[in-house]
This record gives sequence, structure tokens and C-alpha cells, in this order.
Amino acid sequence: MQYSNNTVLHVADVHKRFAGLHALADIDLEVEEGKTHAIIGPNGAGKSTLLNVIVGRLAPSSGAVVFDGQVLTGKKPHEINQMGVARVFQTPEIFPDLSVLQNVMTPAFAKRDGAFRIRMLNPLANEAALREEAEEALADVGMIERRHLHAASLSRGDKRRLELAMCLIQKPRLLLLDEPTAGMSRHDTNTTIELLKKIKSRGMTKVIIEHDMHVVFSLADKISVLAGGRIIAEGAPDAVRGDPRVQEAYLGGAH
Amino acid sequence: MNVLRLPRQDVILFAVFAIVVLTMPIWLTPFGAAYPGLMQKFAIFAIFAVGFNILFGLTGYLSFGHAAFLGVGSYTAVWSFKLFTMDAIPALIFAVLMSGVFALGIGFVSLRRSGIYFAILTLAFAQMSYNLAYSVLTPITNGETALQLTNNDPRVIDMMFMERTAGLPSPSIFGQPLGGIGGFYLCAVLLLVAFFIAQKVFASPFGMMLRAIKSNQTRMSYTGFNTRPYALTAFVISGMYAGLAGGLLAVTDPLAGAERMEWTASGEVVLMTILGGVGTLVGPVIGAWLIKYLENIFSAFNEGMLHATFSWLPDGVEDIVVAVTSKFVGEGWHLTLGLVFVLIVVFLPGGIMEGVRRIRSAVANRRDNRRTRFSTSAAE
Amino acid sequence: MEAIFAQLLNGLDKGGAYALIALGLTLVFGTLGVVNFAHGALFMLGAFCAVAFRELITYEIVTTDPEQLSPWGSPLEIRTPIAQQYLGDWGAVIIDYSVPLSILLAIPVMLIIGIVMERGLIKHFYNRPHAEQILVTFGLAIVLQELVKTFFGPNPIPQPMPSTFRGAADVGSWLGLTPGAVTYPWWRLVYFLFSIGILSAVFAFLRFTTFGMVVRAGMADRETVRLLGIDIDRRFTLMFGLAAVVAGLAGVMYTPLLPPNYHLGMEFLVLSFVVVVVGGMGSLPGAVAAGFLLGILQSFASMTAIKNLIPGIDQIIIYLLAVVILLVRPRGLMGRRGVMES
Amino acid sequence: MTNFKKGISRRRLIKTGLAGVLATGVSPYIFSRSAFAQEFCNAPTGDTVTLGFNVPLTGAYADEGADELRAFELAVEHLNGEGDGGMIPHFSSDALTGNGILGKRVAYVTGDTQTQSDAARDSARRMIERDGALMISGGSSSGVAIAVQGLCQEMGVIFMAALTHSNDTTGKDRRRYGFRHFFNAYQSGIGLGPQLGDAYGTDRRAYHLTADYTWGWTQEESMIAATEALGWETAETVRTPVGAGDFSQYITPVLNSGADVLILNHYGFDGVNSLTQAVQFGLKDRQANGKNFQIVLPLVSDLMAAGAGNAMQGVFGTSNWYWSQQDEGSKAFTNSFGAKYGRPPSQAAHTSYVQTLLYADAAERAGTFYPPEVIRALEDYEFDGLGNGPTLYRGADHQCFKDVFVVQGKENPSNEFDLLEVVSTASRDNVTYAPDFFEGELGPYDPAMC
Repeated sequence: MQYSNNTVLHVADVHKRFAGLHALADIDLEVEEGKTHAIIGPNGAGKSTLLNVIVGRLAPSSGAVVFDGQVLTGKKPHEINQMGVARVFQTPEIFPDLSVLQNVMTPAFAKRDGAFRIRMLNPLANEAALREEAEEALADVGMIERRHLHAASLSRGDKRRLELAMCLIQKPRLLLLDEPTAGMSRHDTNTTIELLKKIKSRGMTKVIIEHDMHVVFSLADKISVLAGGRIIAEGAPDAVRGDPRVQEAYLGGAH
Repeated sequence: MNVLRLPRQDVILFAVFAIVVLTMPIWLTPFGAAYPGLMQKFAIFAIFAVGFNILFGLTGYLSFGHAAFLGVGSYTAVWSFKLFTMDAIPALIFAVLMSGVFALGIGFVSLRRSGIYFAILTLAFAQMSYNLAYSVLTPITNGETALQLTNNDPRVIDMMFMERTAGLPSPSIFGQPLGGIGGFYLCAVLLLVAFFIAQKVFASPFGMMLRAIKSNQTRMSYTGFNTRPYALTAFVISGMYAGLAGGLLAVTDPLAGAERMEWTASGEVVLMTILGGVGTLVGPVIGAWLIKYLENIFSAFNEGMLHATFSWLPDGVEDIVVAVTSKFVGEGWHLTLGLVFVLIVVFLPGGIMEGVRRIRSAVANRRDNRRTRFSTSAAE
Repeated sequence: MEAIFAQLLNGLDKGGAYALIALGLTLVFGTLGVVNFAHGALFMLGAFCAVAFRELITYEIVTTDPEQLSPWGSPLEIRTPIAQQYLGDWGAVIIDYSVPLSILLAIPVMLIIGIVMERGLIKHFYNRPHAEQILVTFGLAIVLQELVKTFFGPNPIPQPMPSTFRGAADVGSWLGLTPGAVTYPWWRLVYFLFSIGILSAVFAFLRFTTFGMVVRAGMADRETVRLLGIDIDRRFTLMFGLAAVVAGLAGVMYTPLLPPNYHLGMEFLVLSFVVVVVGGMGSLPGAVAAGFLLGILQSFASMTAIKNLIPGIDQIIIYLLAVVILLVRPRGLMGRRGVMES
Repeated sequence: MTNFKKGISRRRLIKTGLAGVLATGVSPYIFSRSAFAQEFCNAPTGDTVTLGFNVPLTGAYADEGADELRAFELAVEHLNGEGDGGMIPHFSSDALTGNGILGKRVAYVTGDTQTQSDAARDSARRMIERDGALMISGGSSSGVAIAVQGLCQEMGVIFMAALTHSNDTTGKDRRRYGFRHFFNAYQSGIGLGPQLGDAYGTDRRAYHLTADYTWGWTQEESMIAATEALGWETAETVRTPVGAGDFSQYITPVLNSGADVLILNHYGFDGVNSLTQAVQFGLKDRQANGKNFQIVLPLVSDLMAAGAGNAMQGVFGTSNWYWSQQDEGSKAFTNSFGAKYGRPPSQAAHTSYVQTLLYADAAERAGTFYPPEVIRALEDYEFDGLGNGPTLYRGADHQCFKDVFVVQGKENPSNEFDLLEVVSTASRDNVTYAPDFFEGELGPYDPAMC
């Protein structure tokens, strides 16, 4: 298989069939290092299936997902994370019972200590370096003053920002964002977009799954349009915007 | 010394706790509970509950079979007495190790499932241990009769140093007998050690990982943690606590019966933990003390004592009051326990510690609502 | 061959009891999403309906007979049950048939107990974590059994079966085997048929009535049914009552086989949970199949030949099976995807 | 450490609770109290002496436990000179005068063993440590009796076992501080054997269902020895858990086993359940090997007979005592018990009552509560008038030797209490065996400081 030198994630000829339904057909994606790659498509286009195949939750019927030269298929979520892939969920997945600061410190431990290491001798309070790091990450997303709150008490937008901070602190090579603005108010959506723009320059590769085209145009370097389980268009935002097939897919779809 | 280091508020808590435990013979006297048998139980079951809480309180895995490890600890300790020496130290070490091995095996299998399936798996394992201890394993457990010391036990290490005496030997520590109050102080010191280790767990990054598992297991794996070994470690630690408690039961009274492993015994430690406050350090201890106290003192109340208590009431009223209250004490104390338990789960899911916290925050309303470390579980 | 057949039969009545309890447990679980640790207590309460009924109709009038002396020298007390005193032979027949007749008492009593339990306590726990449901119902079970202990004492109270059904049926000779080779107590046969009857009735009810259809739809997807504007809560309350009645009747008819005592429920509870898990959480046919399967397996495991092969197997077979099933087929024999997997 | 112990075992302080603390000036006292307060465990200091009765109120033997408790209460009443004195006037010793024991009024505390060794030891410890009980009695399960007996030896408190029938209690698990009036499984076998031979012949195959603990094991062993001596074969021995409730899965295999006698080594509710279920399965009406199938219940009580009802008719067993005995002591006890409780005493009640009297009598004769002296007063003590004829408390193993009664369930009871019939008696000489027949060691006399 041939990769261009800077391809970090390669979804190669992936097919996924569920009893009779061809959910994904002939998907071939190359995500370049340091770029933001958006996958968009109307509801039911197969975006979630694709994401689940990428993170190893679903095994493809044929084809493979290769990250940094390693096949992801069949790997457990924590192994994929340890390889440098972080994920933001559609509904924020945080630790509601921990404080905001602890929420961010936890992934920092995973980054530093690996998938399993028991640290019992030194109290949490003595982990000054990690705490500073976590506070920086929180400051980054503008939540530093809320660090002692119970995470369960946050608003949905804040939960999303917290989750983003939890991913950013790990400095992943690849960040997967699953509909980062789904179900958000206009205001929260705007702050999230601003935040994503802010981190765009940091050089980490990002894959954004989104059904709302407008969200990604200002963020993405490259857009792939998914419809009916196939990629119908791919290219720079402006090129995709003008593509008639894309227009048709969106107008003829659920939108 | 990192090993001994704790945050300051934990050091204070430990100091207070140590004073409370070590002065039990004094402050329990007015409650009629200052006799060695009961005080030993207080310390032993507090260890059991504190250990159970490391699993249930931190990771949220509800085990309904923890008494199995208590039983394993007891059997191991008695066998150590029989085979090697009457000294308590090797007996306790073996008890902790053996129950740790059992916990590793059972935990490895059970933790493949979560929620109610996990509870049923642990329950099934405990019931299997219990039934086997009663039947096929009789050569090891002496079945219904319970494993006891006999005069012809080999006791190889003891026999190297002393002559066989006529009577049954009793457990000792460095040659000091462990009857009565001595036995209590051994249990009390070990309770302090156990409590300290629990404090270390609670305050450590490891403790935070366990809380994170309880809070959101999915996020935990996508954050790069392999959650199962964490949960398994917690399971083994709490199994070893149970083993220590079981070993101490055998040290204070060298007998091991299978009923220690029955699922109702597992249910009891759940009750203790919930009653006191899941996920708190002190709660399980209070729960254990309360239940053991009620069991020993409440259950010994009889009608005569009730009549004496209510003798100031008019005759007819007295009879009615006695008739009603007698249903809740003596033989009926389980009824009281059940009612209290239901009320706690309904109105105060965080147990007694949540009640204390509510009262405290109501009193000291001026202080800002900073979250204390006692608050992990309840707020949901 | 005869031995195997005899054990198969022997597993049926126990299996019937497991199936009935597990059916109610699954109904409650499937409809209300509540893990009910007090379900065994309902079985026990049913059994005590039979005890209470018998105590009512055998309430005795005590007379003394100065002609006869008791062993300690006072006039002998003669006790005549009221029913017999006033109804004569019919009274004697009623007393003889007290166990099946007490079903008449058990149905309304268990229905009320079930509804009160659901309205008073369980409904507040629909959206609480399963662990808390387990705990509160466990506490409730303790309260119920202790209440029974206060009123009926700690000892088992034997309930005689009707005299017609005493002794054993020569099942072997019906099937052309050597007469006497396979015998089976009449009442156990009655119990098996009774459990089949109740199971059929419940399944027919769920299949052929609108009520049942709504309930089944609710078991599949509670929210959708609610969106249709159906007052599903009231139906679920009734469902809980029905589950209580089923458990209660299972208890009533079991009394002649096993003198009931206050912690009977706890003994059956653990087993019935295992049954539900083996059958598959939320699957009614699974619960029934697993009930009979476990009853029969338990019976087989007690055979000497098998016990000699694997010592102690009779003691652990049920739990062993539960562990294996849970590890190999996490959803049990007939479980549905998505139940209890949050 | 010693100071702690002495201080803590000051019962009065603990018992009187808050008032006691205030009166004695709280804590320093607890640690500095004189070390010479007592020279043995729970030496009575006031004008009462406390006995502890530890009986099963729940579990398979709860019926027996409740009856034991009635008898204990009656014994205390009689010792304190209340009521009609029961057996005391007929007792061969006249040391008991109705003014308590050694002039001290008898008080008692009770506990529930739950028919479990663990719980029983807990409860016994509570009575010794908290309530200051000087003697513990009770039982109704040999497992429990042996466990409690071991504890009492450690704590230096005399244990007067009530209902315990295992050979081990005074066999391999005998203890210096433990005494048993009740007979044992071996003696049952000697008594029952000839009767079974007479009634059922010498060509039989027996199937044993056995309660899986010390009593069941020794009874099974003794019954196998007794029946095989007759020429019977043993078809199968199956162990069943105590408190199993439903025995059907164990009874079904009996049907096709080729056995023609079922021996149920069960007691209490277990015996009632297994017997009635065996009858439900038609075993009594069955033919096997050309003979009528028979059921034997080697240890039987009238409480079990009452529970089993018709199923008991014609079934043989043995009994330590039965209320229809016509000696003066038995009659007096039955009258006294019946008048108080409206029912005749069971064998469990009888042995409990007698053991309490025997302890009190021994203390009176020793002139002290000092346990080693009381023990010596009981050892090799010959007495009469307590319902079993002349009886020896053998010093070598602390077992009583007396006549053993073989009983049979009555076919036509004349009233609700008249359930068993004594069909033969095995004489004391017949059931006496050598002290070392079972190996065991009593241990030292030295009192422990509990």
C-alpha cells in the first residue's frame, strides 16, 4: 500500500455491511499530518459507522484502518488512545463525579503513566507538575476559574469544553471530534467554533465528523462528503461547497 | 517518606480516629459494649467494611459475595494454627495472601461483566464456596461443625520450641496470649493500619482512577486506561481486607465456620457500608459499629427490660408500648435494621455521613460550599 | 433409565416454582426496569397466605374433658376447629382443602401487597441506579420477612396437603414401565400442572389482551409507548401486582412440599435471580425455560452416579451454570440486546 | 496487659452502665482495679449467680431449642425454691434445698445459637464476657455443642451440654469443662440394633441419608456398625446439607437403589421434612426385595413426632427419655412442666433440666463455684431419681451412662401428646463402653481467667 509521506491516518477500502445493509462502501480516506479533515454528510450517511470503524468499535467487513503504520482494527479503545488518538464524543463523556480539575488530571496520568500503573504512595495532592499542566489546559479552554466545581454541575457547553481540555492535555497526534456542536445553543456553538479555531494552529491532526456544513467550512483544510455510505466528493472547502453532487445530497437528504 | 505521607486533613482524621479506636474500652463502657468479644467485632468488621468500600465505594462494583474472602481468611488462619504455629502473625499473613489469591481468581472472572451481572457472578462464586465448604471440602473445612483446633494438630514450628501441653493452645503473638482485651488491641492496631492504607488509596492517584471508573467507564478507556486491571486491583485489595478480617476472627476465636461465607454475610457488609456512607472513609466504620452494636445489645433486650424502661407510664399504656416496642428489639431487631436501612436508602442514599454533612452544612452555612473529600458518591 | 426418569420428574415441580418466581421477576424487571430483591419475599408472603388461611379456618374452641386426664394430671383439653364445629363434615372438607382454597385469599391479598409496594416504594426508584434498587428492595425483603417472623414465629409451619393427594402416583406404570419403578407424589404432580397452568394463563394474557400488548410494547420500548399517550404507569402498577400474585400463588401451592418459614423467600430469591440471569434478563420465555432447566439439572446432579463422578456437583450446579452462561452468553439463553448493559 | 484484663472483666461496672461509671469516677478506675478481684472466671461476687442458656431459636432445631429454654426456666425456678420443686425431691442427692446455689439466687441469661457454630460461640462469649455467666448450658446440635464446649474450656467456664448426640462430644472432642447427660449415637445403635433385627429380620439392605456434620457422621457410622452386625447390607450412604428443607432430590434415588430400609440420620425439622417427604414418595407402602419397605429414624423426639404426624406411625427410633416414664422423678417433672406450659416436656427439655440441676448439685456438694472443684464433684458421680434410673457421670470422658429407650411411633395416639411408645430398653450395662473406645483427651483442670 502506498502512502504519501505525510499521511497519518489511512482508511483503506473499507466496506461495512450489516445484515443486508451496505452501510459503508469503498471508503478510502487519507488524513494528512497536521491537517484538519472534516467528514460531513446528511443524517444517515454513515458518519457514525465510519467513526466507530476508525476507533475500533466496529470491525470493517473488509479493508483496514491504518494509523501511523499500524492497523487499528481489533485494538481496544485504550490501546488506540495510547497510540496517540483522542476522541471527543457527540454527547460529552466526562467524569461527572470528579472535580473539573481531576477530570483533566486523569488523562494527564494516562499520558504519563500508560494504560495501567498503580500510584499509591504519593498523594494526589503532591502531583504538582500534573496539576499545573491541567490548570494550563483548563485556562486554555477558559475554565480555570471553575476547576473546583463538580463536573456534573457544568452546562452542556462547559462539559464539551472540559472534554476538549481532557483531550488536549494528552497532546494527541490525532484528535477525533464527533459532531462537536450537536445539540448546542447558538452561543455555545460559536464559542466552540472559536475554541477549535484557536487550537487549529497547534499542529495536531484533526478529524471532525459533522452534519452541519457551515460549522466546518472555516475550520477544515479538507472535506470529504459522505452520502449513502460512499464518499461522493472530496477536496478543499471551497471546491466542495460548489460541488453539485453535494448540493443534491444535502437537499435530497434529510435536511 | 512517601509511604507515610498524607494530606494534612487526613493526618488529623487519622489521629482522631486512632484516639477513638484505642479508647474504646473507656467510652464504650456507658453503652454496655466494652467487653472484649464485642470490641473485637467492632474492629474486625470495620476492617471488612473499609475494605469492601474500596471496591464498592470507589469503583462502584457491587459485590454480593465478599464474605467468601472472609471465610477463606478464617480457614487459612486456623490451618496456620493447626499446621505451623499458634502465633497470630503468620496466620494473618497467610490469611491475607490466600484471600488475595482467591480474590484474584474470582475477580479476574467476575470483572469481565459489570452491573448486576457482576453482582450475580460474585454471589454465585460465594455460594459455591459456601456450599462446597459445607459438603465436599469437609476434609479442609470440617463442614457444619466448623474447623477447630485439636490436641493432635502438628503445629510443627511450635513443637520445635516447646512440649505439647495437655490442654488446647490458644493464639498468641510473640508468646503473649491474645485472650480478651489483648486480642482487641491487636484488632484495633490492625484496624488503624487498614484505615491508614484506605486513606492512602483514597488520597492517591490510584484512588482517583477508581473513582473515574465508577464515574464513567467509557471515558476511562478512551482516555487510554486499561480499566480492568485497576478494578481487579481494587477487588484484590478489598478481598485481602476481608481476608485480614477473617483471619482476625480466627485469631480472636480459633474456629472457622462455613456460615461466614453465606450470602447473607455478604449482604451484611453491604448494609454496613450503605448505612455509614458509601465512598467515604469513616462511613463504613460507623456502619459496621452500629450494626454490630445493634446486633449485640439491641438483640439482647427482652420484655423485662422494656417493662423496666417504660415503668413510668400508666399500666395499660405501658403494656401497649412494651408490646409494640418488643417487636423491634430482641428477636425483632432485624426488623429495626431493615426499616432503618430502607429509610436510609430512600431518604439518605449517602448514609449517615451524608446526614452528618447535611447537618454540618446547615449549621455552618456561611462557609462557602467547598466540596470536602467525603462527597464522592452521594451527590448524584 | 428409571432412575433418570424419576429425577427428571422430580426436577419438574422445583422447576415450576423457579419458573413462576423468575417469570414475575422478569415481568417487573422488563416493564419497570427494577431489580426486585424483594420478589422472593412475595413468594414467602404467598406461602403465609396459606398459613393464615388455615389458621383462620382452624381457629379452635377449647373445651375440657374431666373424664380424661392430660399427662400432667389436669383435665384434658379438647380443641375443635370452629369450621368443624359449625359446618360439620363440610368444615372438615374445607380444612382438608385449606391449601388450594387459600388461593382465594392469596389473590386479593397479594394483589394489594404488590400494588402498595409499587406505589409506596418501588416507583420512586425507577430512575435510580440498579445498585440502589437492589439495596432498597433487599431492605424491604428483610422488613417483610421480619414482620412475618413477628406474627408467625421463626419455625416452619407444616401445611398438610388435601388427603386425596397424599401418597405417590405410579407414573411408571402409566408409561408401561415396571409398576412401582417410578413413583411421584401426587401433590408434586399437581404443583407441576398448576405451574404450567399459571404460566399459560400469564402468557395468554400478555399475548391476547390489549393490556398485555401494551405491556409487551412497553417492555420493548418504554418511551415510545409513553409517546403514544398511553398511561403506562398505571398498567405497570397492575403488572407489579400481577407479578406479586404469580409469586404468591407459587408460594401458596408450595407449602405442602416445604413447610414455610419466614426466610423461605431469601432461599428462593438467590436461585431465582440465577434463573433470570441464565434465562436472559427481560426474556419471559427465557425465564420459564431456565426455571425448568435448572430445576431438572439440580435434580440430576443429585444422582449418585453423577455425584460420584464429580463430588459436590449437586451443591453448586446452579451457580456453576450461572457463571458459565454469564461468561459465554452474557445475555443468557434468550436475552435481548441492550438490557442492563448501560 | 493483665491489668487491662482484670479491670475490664469487672462486670458490675459494665452492667450498671452509665450509673456505674458516674459512681466509680469514670476511667482511671478501669485500669487500676485490684488484680485480686476474682480467682476464676466470673466468680460470683454479689448475691446472685448467673447461668447462661444458649439454645437454637432459629434453624433446623429451633423447636428443641424453645423447649430447652422452657426447661431451663423451670429448673431455675425450682433451684430458687419457687414452684413445686419438680425433680429435686426425688433426686438421690439432697444437697439442693431450694435456696439457689450455695445460698446465691440463680439468675440466667439466654442466647440464640441459630444452630450455627459461629453464632453460638459469639453468643456464649457474650454471656461469659458481658453478662458474667458462670456456667453455660444448651445445644441441640452437636456441631454447636462441640464448638461451645471448646470455647468454655478456653475460658474456664463449665459447659453442661444439653441435647447433643454425636459420639464426638464426649469422644474425640471431649473437654475437661464439658459434661454430657444425653446419650450418644453409639448407644442408640446398641439399643436399636436388636429391635430392628427382631422386627425386620437379618436380610436387609439399608440406604442412609445423613445430616452432613459431626452428629450425622457418627450416627451413620454407629448405625452401620449396628445393622451390619445383624447381617444387613449398606446400599448407599448419602450426605445431605443441614436445613435442606426439600429432600426430594435425595429421596428419589432411593426408589431404584435396591434398598428396602431407609435410615434417616436427621434430627429436628430436617428429620420431620425428610420423613414426611419419604412417606409422600410412597416409601412406606412400597415393596422391595419382596419385603415391606421400612423407614428408621434412629434419634427421635416427641417434637419431631408431632411435626411428622401420621408419617411417624410405626417408625422405630431411640430416645434419651420420654415423658410417659413412670418413675417418680419423671412423673414429677412432667407434671411440673405440663402445669406451667400446657404440654409435656420433650427429651431435650428433660436433659436441659437435669443438667442444670446436676451442676447446681455439684457446686453445692463441692461447697464452692471454683470450677476444678465442681468438675471433680461431677466426675464419677453416681446418682438416681432424674428419670433414667441409676446413672453414672463417668470421669474419664464426662459421659453419663444410663438406660437407653427404644421407641416407636404410635399407630393410634390417644391424645395429641401421646405419640411415641417405649418398646424396649437397653440396659446401662449393655450400652456402656470402654472410656478409650473413642480416643480423646479431657485437658487440664486449671481455671482460665476469661
